[in-house]
Amino acid sequence: MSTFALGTIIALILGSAAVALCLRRLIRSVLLFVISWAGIAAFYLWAGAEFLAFAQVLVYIGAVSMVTLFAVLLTRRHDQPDLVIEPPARSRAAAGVTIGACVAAVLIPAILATEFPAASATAPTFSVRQLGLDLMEQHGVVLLVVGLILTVALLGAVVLAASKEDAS
Amino acid sequence: MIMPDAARPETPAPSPVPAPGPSDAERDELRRHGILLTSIHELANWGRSHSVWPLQFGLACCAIEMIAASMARFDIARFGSEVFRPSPRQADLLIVSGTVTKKMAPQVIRLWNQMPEPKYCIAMGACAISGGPFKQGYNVLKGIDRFIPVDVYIPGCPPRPEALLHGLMELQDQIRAGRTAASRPTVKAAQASGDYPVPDFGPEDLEPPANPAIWQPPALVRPDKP
Amino acid sequence: MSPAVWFGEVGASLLAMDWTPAIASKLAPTVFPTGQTESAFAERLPLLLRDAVTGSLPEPWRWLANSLIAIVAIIVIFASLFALLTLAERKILGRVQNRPGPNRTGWGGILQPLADGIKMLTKEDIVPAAADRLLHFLAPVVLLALSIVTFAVIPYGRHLVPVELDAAVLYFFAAGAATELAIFMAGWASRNKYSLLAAMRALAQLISYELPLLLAFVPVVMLAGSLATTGIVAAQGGWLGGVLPHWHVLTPPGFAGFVIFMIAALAESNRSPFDLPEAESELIAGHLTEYSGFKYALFFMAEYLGMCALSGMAVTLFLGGWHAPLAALEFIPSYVWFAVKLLALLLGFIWIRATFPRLRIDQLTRLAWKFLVPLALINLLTGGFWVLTTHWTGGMLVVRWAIALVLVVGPFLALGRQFQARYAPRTYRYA
Amino acid sequence: MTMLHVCLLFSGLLFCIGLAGALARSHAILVLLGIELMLNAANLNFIAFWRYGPPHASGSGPIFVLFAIAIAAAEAAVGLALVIAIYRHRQSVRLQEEARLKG
Amino acid sequence: MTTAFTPTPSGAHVRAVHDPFHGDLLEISMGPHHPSTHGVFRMMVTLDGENVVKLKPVFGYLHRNHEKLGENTSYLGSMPYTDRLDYFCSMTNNWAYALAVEKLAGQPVPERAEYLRVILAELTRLLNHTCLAGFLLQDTGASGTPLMYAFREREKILDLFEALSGSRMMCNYQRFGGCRIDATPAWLAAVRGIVDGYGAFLDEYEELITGNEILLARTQNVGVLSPALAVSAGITGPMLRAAGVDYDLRKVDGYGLYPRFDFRVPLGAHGDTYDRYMVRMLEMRESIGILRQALAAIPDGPIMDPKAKIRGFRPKPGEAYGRIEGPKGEIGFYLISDGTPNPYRYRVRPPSLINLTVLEDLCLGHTLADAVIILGSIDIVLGEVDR
Amino acid sequence: METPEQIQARLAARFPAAAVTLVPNPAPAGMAALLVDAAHARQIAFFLREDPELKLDYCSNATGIDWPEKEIVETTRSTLADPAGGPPRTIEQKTKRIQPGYLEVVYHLYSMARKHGPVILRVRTGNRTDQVTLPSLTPVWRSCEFQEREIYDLFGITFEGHPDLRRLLMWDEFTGHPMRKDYVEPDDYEWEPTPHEEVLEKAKRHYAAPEKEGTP
Amino acid sequence: MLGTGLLKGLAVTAKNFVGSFHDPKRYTTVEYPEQPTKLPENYRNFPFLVFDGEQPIDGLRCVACKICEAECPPQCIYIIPDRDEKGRPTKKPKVFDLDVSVCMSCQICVEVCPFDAIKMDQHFEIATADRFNGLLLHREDLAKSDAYYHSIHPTEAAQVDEILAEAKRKAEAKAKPAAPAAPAAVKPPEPPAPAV
Repeated sequence: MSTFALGTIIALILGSAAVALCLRRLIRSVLLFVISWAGIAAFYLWAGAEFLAFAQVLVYIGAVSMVTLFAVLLTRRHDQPDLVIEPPARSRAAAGVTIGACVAAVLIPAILATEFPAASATAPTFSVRQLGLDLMEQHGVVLLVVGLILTVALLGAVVLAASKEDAS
Repeated sequence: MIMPDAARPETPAPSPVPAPGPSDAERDELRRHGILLTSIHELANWGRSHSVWPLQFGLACCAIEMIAASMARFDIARFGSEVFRPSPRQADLLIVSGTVTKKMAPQVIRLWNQMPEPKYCIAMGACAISGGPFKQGYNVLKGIDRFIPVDVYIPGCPPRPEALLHGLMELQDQIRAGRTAASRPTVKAAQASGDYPVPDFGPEDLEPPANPAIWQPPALVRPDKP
Repeated sequence: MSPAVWFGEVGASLLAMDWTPAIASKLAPTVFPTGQTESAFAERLPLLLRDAVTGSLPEPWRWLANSLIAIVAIIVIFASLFALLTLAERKILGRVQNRPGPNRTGWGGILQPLADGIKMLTKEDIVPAAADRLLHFLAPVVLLALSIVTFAVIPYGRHLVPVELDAAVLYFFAAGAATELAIFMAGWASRNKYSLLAAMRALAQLISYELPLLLAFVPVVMLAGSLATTGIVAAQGGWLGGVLPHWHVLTPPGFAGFVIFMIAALAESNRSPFDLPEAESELIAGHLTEYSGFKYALFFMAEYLGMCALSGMAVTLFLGGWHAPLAALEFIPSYVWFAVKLLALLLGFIWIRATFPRLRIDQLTRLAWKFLVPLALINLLTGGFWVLTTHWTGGMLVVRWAIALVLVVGPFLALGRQFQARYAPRTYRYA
Repeated sequence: MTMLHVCLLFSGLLFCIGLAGALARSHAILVLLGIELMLNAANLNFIAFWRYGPPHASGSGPIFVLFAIAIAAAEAAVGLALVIAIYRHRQSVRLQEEARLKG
Repeated sequence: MTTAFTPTPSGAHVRAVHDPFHGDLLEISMGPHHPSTHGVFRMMVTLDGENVVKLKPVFGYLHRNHEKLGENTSYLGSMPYTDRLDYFCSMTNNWAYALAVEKLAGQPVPERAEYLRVILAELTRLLNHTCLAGFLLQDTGASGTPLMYAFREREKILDLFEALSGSRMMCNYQRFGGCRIDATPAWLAAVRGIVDGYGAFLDEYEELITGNEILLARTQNVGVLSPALAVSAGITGPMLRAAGVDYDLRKVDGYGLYPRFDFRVPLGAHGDTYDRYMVRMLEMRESIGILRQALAAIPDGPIMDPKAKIRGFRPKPGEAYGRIEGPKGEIGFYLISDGTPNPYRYRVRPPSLINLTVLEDLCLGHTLADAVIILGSIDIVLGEVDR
Repeated sequence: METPEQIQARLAARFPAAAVTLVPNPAPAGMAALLVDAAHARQIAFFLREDPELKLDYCSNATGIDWPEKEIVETTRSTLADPAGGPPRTIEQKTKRIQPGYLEVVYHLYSMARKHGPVILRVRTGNRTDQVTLPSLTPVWRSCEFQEREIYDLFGITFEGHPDLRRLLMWDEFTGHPMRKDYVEPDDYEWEPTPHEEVLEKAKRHYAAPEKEGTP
Repeated sequence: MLGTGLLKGLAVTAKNFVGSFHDPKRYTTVEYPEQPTKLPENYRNFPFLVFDGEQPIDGLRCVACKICEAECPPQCIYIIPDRDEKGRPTKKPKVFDLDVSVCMSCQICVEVCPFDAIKMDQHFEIATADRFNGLLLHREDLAKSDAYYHSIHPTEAAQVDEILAEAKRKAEAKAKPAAPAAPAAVKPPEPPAPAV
């Protein structure tokens, strides 16, 4: 049952991600990415990290996908009304796929060859309260830094997006 | 960006009328035997008749009386019809309220074509029926029924809001009885595809000035002027 | 087994049951702890009904059947609430506007939603030729599905929580955040420029209001010390002297959070005065422009269900959930209290719709970023202060309230003054 | 093959898909999304190790993922803002044309 | 005979404009069927995001050949057609036409008829401005409530019109040299009742909406019209006065009996949408004052000049231009007589059309939503714009 | 305000080359109009707008008028002295002449600044067919913009210098000028239940009357 | 304070909501088919022909003078005078058609009628699905009795009766001196004062 669910999730994620990167319709690509992100959230849920799953949905589906769609609409060209983009140059596509395949060829045997220590018998527990305490106590500094980065990134994004190019 | 104009449904519109139910005679016969027959067909017609959503569409003076009919004094909401939808896709009823000029006629027909079946049309006021007081004008269409089938004609210039409500009740009766204009045999035969032809702007007049498939006036004879 | 036989057996088993509390407790000992008041029977009635149906099933199937029953019950109850709500909205709008509203379909218009539903179901479904057929179809389905899943974590009564989650509130907003995606899909797939503008507006609106919505409930989470809806409701139990409930809305940060939350909820559910994506006078029907028939009805339903879900969450977070307002009124079952509060909020939605004009898109985003977000951030501070000072008593209690009130009202007044410096009623001269 | 292997293989594949996509496509937004995918693949690893890894690793995994999600969101925001800014400037989001970063 | 089937809801024609400096511009066609255009009016709007960078009005969807019909029918026969010009203000249209014909023929009007005309014109002003306020609020997205309240009051005035002239909207009441039907004392008492209650309605309405922060934010500094442009573009009526130009034909021309009445002309200082709305609200209060004075002073007497002709009316050759301050602005009739029963030239000076001259100027730089309420605040009626 | 005669005198002094004539108005309203030639119309309009005395800053109404060709029968009476010494003979001579048709634009000008008016300005075209160009006064008064477009549409007068001269009311494909007196309306009266003469003619053209008596 | 305008507005709508249950001023709906519409006496919809006596067609006041046909602005009246066997006019309409699908209810036919034969009806519930037969009214549909006229426009009808009686008296007085004059010589009376 559980394995079957995992298989479905993996198939969903890999399938939608792979198809999304091949499609010519940009909007559909983005929406497929959304499915893929939702699948990843499902994976977190399956693994028992429910807080992470919701955070993933909130951040990726709620925010990143919106911003992406916005960017897609704002960078729409008049000659691509349906947001159908030209396929990549054959050489480039081939190069990309080859490199991807090479990395996979390295990674997969490496993973298969590695012996990992045995997993703990019971699944690790994970409560929101525990997470909060961990964040605040052990990783307080990191949290602050991340907050800072986020703020700077937000401001930077606003500045970038709001800057009007002068006509020259 | 270019967005294609055409948004025609790819499949022809389904026939607005479900398969006819039992005839009145049969029904009476069944009633005599104690069988109360409420077919799906009748239930659907009951629902449609009580939920006639008009298109939020006004042409001229009559539109104001149409708005007045939806206001507190007359309250078309009592009939379940206050939901004036701005998009033809969600509307059931086209109230042609006012003068249809030749410049406007193609748009009215397009709106009618965009409405999903089953749909109804009320010609409100003299202008919509026949061109009315403006019928002598060079830019006035002499009646919207030259291009689209009309269920109820409400004369008046403009008709009182009550007259509109009366026309709406008339329409509800027609819907319940399943005999609206779009279901009339002649109109149906003329419009097998579901789309009503939209005339072109010509150098002098609309081309064509009427749709002969649905517009067949009786011949006119005058005894004193042979 | 043929359905008739099955129904017959279930009916017989129902009839054979002795419906007294004592025996009921025997039937379901796990869910009936001892020491409950008389109202406990009414309180547990929904569970008893459920167990009466599923009690005889073997354990793994019972779980599945219980879930199914919960799902069906939520869908049925909220679908009928949706139907009634459309009628109530039309009637209340009518009354506000000095007219009766629908009253000729059925008795006093009660069958109006039925007639509308029948009509919608039998209407032709038009898909524009240029439309993206798949997305055009998926949009209402996704929207409705997402608005239904949000109902899973709301505690409807003392024992009525469909799914208990540790991070239930986060789940709720995660599911809610995705709804605008469906609106975008609808707007994009229609290939209509009004729909497209509506899609853009919907995105901008979501991005702007997600933040205040999330920030607004953080003080509540701090006060309750829990992200689970049950925990938050439990934290609001009890009364001060039997009359003053411990609802979050009655604390300064809770109140400010409630107001911000409701404003953001209006925006999230695309209700007036934030109904920009389907602004009638500007964008025809916005993202719905090209939808007809049943798909349109699905949208309509999803919008109302979203409104119900957000109201339900507001009740849970701020208005004490299913807790009675007075200790003396506790004998009324908890789900009734929940329903009353939910309906009150929904009436508020309708009332606001009947009164206000619509904002403009830039004002909408400005309201979110320059007004609600700062207020919500300051409210976070207030919430922290309120949590840290729970032990203050006596004279310090007055100080606590004073400081919190200043923290709540002060920024509001300051920001309000900024607004009033730009927009104010004018005096006129005469020639 | 343990569950951990499965998860790691899965995340490795996802990473490779993201990598191939990011390299193969020329549309800036798609490239950005490919990179997001690679980040997500990395996150999957954290969770896999947290769930099936040695017991002492537990606890930090989800927190790292949380930070990664936050950083990814920031990256997406800045990246897309850059895309928009570049588009404004050049009327194109094709990356080949943006090869030289001079104004 | 079939033509291309182009069903976007407005029958819109969509074209892409590409401007290298602004990115892609979206050209949309609002109308001729659009909820905000107050009838069959079309605006070709070019949008940059939500901002209007170009706006071209398209007219003629209600061009009913009013002037041609006027030249083909008798002087009297045109009177009912004037009702249908601006179908909110049939009484003032009647008056403007009657005034032009009276100027052409040198026809005097009895005093009681002049009083009745003033009463009816001011009632029309109340009616028109009330409806405008309702429609403007409808355009800003209030779900019908202000419009319903406005129409509640409109019905009261329409009842008066109906009781006097027999028709709610198409009164066809004025005649050359007087009025058609005399007002009974009961009717005048009914008018008094409505007028006395109108102030309370205005108070309630203003409480409902005028102080509303959303309305303030939506209308203030939106669509600012400068006085210089207003004068040059021939803007008249409340729109002109909202721009701060003091020009009210009731004071300037002093037609009818207006010099006898004591009233003030409210002026705006900013010329924005809010001023246009408020000037109308204030004008209504002045109208109530005029009505009170007129109702107190109306004399007995004939309502028709006994020498006036109804049938076979043929003015001597010549021409005349009669204009009055209609609720929407200066409504004028220009008539040329060649001695026949039909006018040789019959021209309507439509305030709505000319007020629309500045529509694009007002909308540029604002958003689509602003364009909608700017159009609403100009107060057009398509029957008059297109005639 | 100055009378039309005074204005005419001042215009004549200011623009000696321009032909400014008075067109009397026999109606009781009695406002005479200033007929100016097309070549100087815009200069004169600017002058009227800027002149501190007149300050006609507001053009209320602009309209076209169609004056088709008219056949005028003139009777000339000449008295011939009878060479025979008898009483002088009166000879009546009837001459027919065609008064050429023209199109005319009338502007009603007022002053908002000084609150007076109207001054009526008329401009005429050379004929009704090919010399139908007049200077646009939109640069002087913005309010003429739509009105001149309307005149262009309905009367067929071309305004030179108009910023956006397109048809205003009729559709772009339309060819006629309906407000001209000789415009023939399209034949679309196919059926009228209460027909009057020409309508009946048209109806009959569309539907051959059947043989039976009586109303439909 | 920010928001007071909004709250005031909410108060007004709440007042109206509550008022609609007890205050007739705040509940203005007249439920049309059930509650009768109170039409004012002057209300006009479409013209009808008044007949005196019992016979609808014979008693018509209309003499087929065609003035209304000529004056009707939208040209919706069509009259053919009746002639007897010898071809002399009988001063009755043979055909009196009125196309209510064109009529603009302007009442000019009533104003110009010298015989008070055509008056305005108040019946407005004439919506029909049949344009060609339902909206063209013939003299049989148009003829309505004087009593009906009195019932819908009592004041106006009384004035009309006076005027008619006066005209009759004058005609009789005139007819006495010129006793055997042909009936054609009787001039129609001057149009009555339009103010009624």
